[in-house]
Amino acid sequence: MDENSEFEPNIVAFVCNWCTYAGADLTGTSRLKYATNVKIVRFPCTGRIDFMLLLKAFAGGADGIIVSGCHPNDCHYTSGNFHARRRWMALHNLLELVGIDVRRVRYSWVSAAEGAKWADLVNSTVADIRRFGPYTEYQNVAKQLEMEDSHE
Amino acid sequence: MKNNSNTINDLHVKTGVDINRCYQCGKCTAGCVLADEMDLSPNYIIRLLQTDTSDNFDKVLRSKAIWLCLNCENCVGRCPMEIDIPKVMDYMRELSFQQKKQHQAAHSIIAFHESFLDSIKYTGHLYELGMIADFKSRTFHLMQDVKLAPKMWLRGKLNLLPEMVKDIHAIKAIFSRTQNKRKNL
Amino acid sequence: MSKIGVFICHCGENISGTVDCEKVATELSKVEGVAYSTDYKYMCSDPGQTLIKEAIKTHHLTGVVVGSCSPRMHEVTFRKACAEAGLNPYMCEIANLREHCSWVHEKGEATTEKAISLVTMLVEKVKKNKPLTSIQVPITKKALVIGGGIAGIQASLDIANCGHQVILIEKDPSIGGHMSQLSETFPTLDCSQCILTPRMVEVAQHPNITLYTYAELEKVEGSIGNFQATIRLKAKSVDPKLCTACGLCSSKCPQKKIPSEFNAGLGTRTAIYVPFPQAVPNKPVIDKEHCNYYQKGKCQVCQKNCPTGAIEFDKPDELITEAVGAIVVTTGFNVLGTDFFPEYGYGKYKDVITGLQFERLASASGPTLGEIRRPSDGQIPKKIVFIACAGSRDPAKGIPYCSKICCMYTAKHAMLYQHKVHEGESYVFYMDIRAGGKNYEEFVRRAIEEDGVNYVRGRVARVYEKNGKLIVKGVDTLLAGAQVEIEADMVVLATAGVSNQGAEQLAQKMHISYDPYKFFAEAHPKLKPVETNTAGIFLAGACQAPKDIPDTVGTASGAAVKVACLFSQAQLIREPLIAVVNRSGPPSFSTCVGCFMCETACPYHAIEREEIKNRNGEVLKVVAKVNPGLCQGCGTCVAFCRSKSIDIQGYSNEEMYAEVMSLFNN
Amino acid sequence: MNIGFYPGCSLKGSSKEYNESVLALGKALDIEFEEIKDWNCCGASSAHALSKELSLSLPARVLALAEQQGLKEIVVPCAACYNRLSTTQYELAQNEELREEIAKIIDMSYKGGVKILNVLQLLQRFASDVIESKVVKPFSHQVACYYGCLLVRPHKILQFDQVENPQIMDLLMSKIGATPIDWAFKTECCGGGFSVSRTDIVSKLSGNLLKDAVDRGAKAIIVACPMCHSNLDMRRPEINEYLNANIEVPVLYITQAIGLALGLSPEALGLERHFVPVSLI
Repeated sequence: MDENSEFEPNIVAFVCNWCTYAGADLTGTSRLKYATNVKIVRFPCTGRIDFMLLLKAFAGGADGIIVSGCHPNDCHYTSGNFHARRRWMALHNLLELVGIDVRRVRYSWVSAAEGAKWADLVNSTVADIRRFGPYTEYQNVAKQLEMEDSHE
Repeated sequence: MKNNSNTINDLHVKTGVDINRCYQCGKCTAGCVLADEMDLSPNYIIRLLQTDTSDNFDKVLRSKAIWLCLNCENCVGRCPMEIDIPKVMDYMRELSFQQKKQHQAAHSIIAFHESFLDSIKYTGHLYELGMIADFKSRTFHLMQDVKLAPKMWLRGKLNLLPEMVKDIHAIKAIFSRTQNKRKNL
Repeated sequence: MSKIGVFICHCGENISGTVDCEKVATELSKVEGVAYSTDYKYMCSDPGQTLIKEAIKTHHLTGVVVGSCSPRMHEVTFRKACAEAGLNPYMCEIANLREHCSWVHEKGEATTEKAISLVTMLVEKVKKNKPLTSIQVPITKKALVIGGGIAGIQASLDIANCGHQVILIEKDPSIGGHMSQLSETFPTLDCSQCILTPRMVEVAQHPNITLYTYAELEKVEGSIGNFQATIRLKAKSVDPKLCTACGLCSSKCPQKKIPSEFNAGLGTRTAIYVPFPQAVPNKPVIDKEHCNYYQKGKCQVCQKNCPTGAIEFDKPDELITEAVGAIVVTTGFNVLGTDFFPEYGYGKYKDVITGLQFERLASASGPTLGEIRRPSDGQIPKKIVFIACAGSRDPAKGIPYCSKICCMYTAKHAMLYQHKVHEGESYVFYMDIRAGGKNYEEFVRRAIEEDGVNYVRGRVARVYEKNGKLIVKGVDTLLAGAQVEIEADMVVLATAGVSNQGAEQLAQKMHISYDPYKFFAEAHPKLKPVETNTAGIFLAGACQAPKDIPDTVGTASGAAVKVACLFSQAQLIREPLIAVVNRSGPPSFSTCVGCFMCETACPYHAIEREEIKNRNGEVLKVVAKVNPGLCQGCGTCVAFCRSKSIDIQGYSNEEMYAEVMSLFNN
Repeated sequence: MNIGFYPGCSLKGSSKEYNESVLALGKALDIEFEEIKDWNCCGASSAHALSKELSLSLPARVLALAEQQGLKEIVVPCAACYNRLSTTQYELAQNEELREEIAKIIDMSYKGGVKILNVLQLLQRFASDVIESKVVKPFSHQVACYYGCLLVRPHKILQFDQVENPQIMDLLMSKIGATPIDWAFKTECCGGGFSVSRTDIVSKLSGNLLKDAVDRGAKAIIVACPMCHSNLDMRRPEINEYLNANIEVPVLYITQAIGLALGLSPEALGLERHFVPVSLI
């Protein structure tokens, strides 16, 4: 649709400090260009990421989310990324169950050496989310939930 | 003619044996009681199959070695990677037979198997006298074991008439169903 | 009320080339709580830093956000500047306007908008930030080294030579480990004992080293800088102060047929024994399992004969506790039991032996004084077969990994055999020759080319005895699988290296991780090769994986340096970015419900259980508590906590929420 | 107690003496056998050389018949049958799809719970405790216990004894006064099913192992497999020709050796059916 091609999605990226944040730094030092829609939030480890924060971001108005950390076995903290992945698998099913569009969460591994991969990840995510359009469904659901909560 | 049975993928699917695990230590051949009679040694057969080319697959199908394997299981018992070579041999024999690629030296071995299976097909049991007679007519080894049979007879080891399975139709049905299976391959 | 200062750096033209820095500063000044906002050409320069410091003082700033290059570049610089101006350094955050914005986008409205968002996110975070102080941990400058093989010896000497106290414990009666059993060492063929025994003596005489042999670790408490190690000193039954090592006791002991561990079962020893002549300490112990007195209640021949009255029966084990700041684990490896291979006849045929047994045969201190002789009849074998990978690379019966050292020691064995038995014939059955190492490949080539060792590429199926010969049925796969049959006089199995007995229990005592083969796991396979996941505990040698002597000594010195680095500090200073469990007054004390999900999540065993008691000492509640010495700040526990009771300083739930949600508030 | 019995073709034909001695020994030890009704051939090595489905279907019918008959366990004296039946049971237990396919081919229900015993397991269970007290004529000879391939391999499926150095037969033999020797070919192949088609190979393989046993002082070879027996006994002229020797050592089924020790008559044990005379008695 025409309106979607002009739609600029709001995407937030939750990344770990040791691999993906450094990888995104390398994208910069390599002067590789990518879309401006993604804002990076730095965490010590993907294992730190509380997935409730993802829901809050969607509720607040995020159209898409990237979660990216170290490759398996490369975690700075040994196993944080495994915990994150396991939690993501569980959450993935849960989200699908409650009708959330899981395609809007992109889970990836980008190492400190993969500057180009980061640029590709951002660009392909932006293109995908642009195709899906603004994620107003969940914001509406979230507002209802909030209202129900306040009634309790 | 393209025959996609002749690939290690198909071998893997049908037998469950993953020959890519083989790292060619040769322990199978080292302990094989028949390796010195074989034209291709067991580890060499596995290597030929690993290449997954139709030429090498064919080489194995046409080999004498696959018919010499006695399935004594020494190789798999000692294989560090637990590769079931006897199962591979069974598979290759079956394919070789279907595709009519069996080695000429295998003639008498196959003839024996066929005589043996015919005996089961018609009586449900191994009818040794009939089987040997049938084998001789297939191989023209007419003089083989002429001295053995009378001795066996004298010792009461040969039954003149076959003992029949009562429900012989059940046996014949098994044969015809597995026969169809073989043609469908 | 927050008073945040915002400082936008142009980075020359690196940022301002695509981002309108002035506009960013202007827009940020409109954000609630921002008390001061400006831009400058080079914020990291001296004048730039001064600008920040002045603003902090003038505007009484409670927080600072610098929009500049990556925090990985200058976070330390700016935080230091803030601290110098009296602001808590953890109240300063960096927005990455260069690597994550100006360098990756074209000049334009959108790029400037993104820059504004990035700075705003951190302004919102800083508003929630709390001042933090770095953690200071005192250090006990004494190290515990567990295991007295070459790794433990090297690590102890290195640490001791740095001027620190070392306690070295060894479970056997003497230090020296496997290296003391070896004949010559590859690739130089220098005598193992000749290079090792001086080091053993040095350990015994070093003023900074306390040596406890016949001692084992009982338990460890505490954390980096402050461990309490309880050590069991097994009763030796001989008072070392009175004993003069005259040897009369051993010569009189009636139990003479005990297989000698040092000679890998090829020789015998007595129940009261010194394991080998060069042992350190060179004082006997009584092996209670074989001693007539301990087993049957009578004998005491040694006691009757001891001229100094040093024998002390029935003395119990002693437990001592030592405070140490660091631990180095050097417990070494073991060789695989050969009952895995009935087809090779080990245990059934006396002349089928292991590589370690061959070392003893070839060693001048061994049962044959260095002559290669058959255990069965003492004859010199004329034909000898070496079987490589006996257990290694064998997922079916042995272990799947490569034991790394066997290719080299087998080449050495064959070479030593050829040197000692000139007319002899030697065969090596191998699959691959793995000779990666300095002068290693050359060594193997020498065995083949100069000493005439026959290398046959293939494995052996079985070995059986016939007419006093060992029939070896092998294969030469390079001849398309031709069978090879050798009538050998002796067969040597290059048995796999495996983890040591009790490795698992030891790891559990110390809370360090281990792999499926029970080798201890390093913190990072490449970049932290001697560290463990437990801060303050280090690894060296073959307890990590089979290693040759150079690698073992290398890691031992590496671990020693890590200990010395730790001890070089007056105090352990660590960033306060660690997890904490909230606490409050009675009656709840904490929102923690004691589910201990955090405990299962933590890779560092940093979660402890704290009992909250009333005045009568009754336990009211058990809550989680973070050991700040162990926590590395990954935050996995935070994501696991259902009651939101554990949080990570510097990346707290509140801070991260504020940062993320700032994106959507407008 | 009642135990199922599957004789197989060899025991009804060329290896009648094995059948006779198993039944005679059973009687002496109060074991009652219940033969599987209307059983068929297991297919031996021929079926699996030419067709996987056939090689599973023939044994599957036998096992299905045993189930129909309500048998919980069956004893299978022939090592080849024991091996084929066990392999079939294992393969069908591993693969549900295959089990359904084979059940369709044999047109019978097949569950797969029947316990399959070889003759050594049978003797271990019913004889090893009582045997010593029942010996009237100790079998005091040096013997080579020959297990062959089919009793011990593949170990993953059969889970019987130690695969490289089995001991159960040796143990049973020593209980009746025999001295089992240590020799090199305990579990090597005799040439199995090549008896008719490649007699030359059988002569060589059987000859080599027979020679080793005799060289090490064996006065009798003890077997538990009809194929091993017929190759070592009936093919003795060809073996001696291959070895250029005149080896006269007799080959006995373990049931015959134990039977003799328990005082059963040579006739009851079918000893007169051997080609190589059993001169020990």
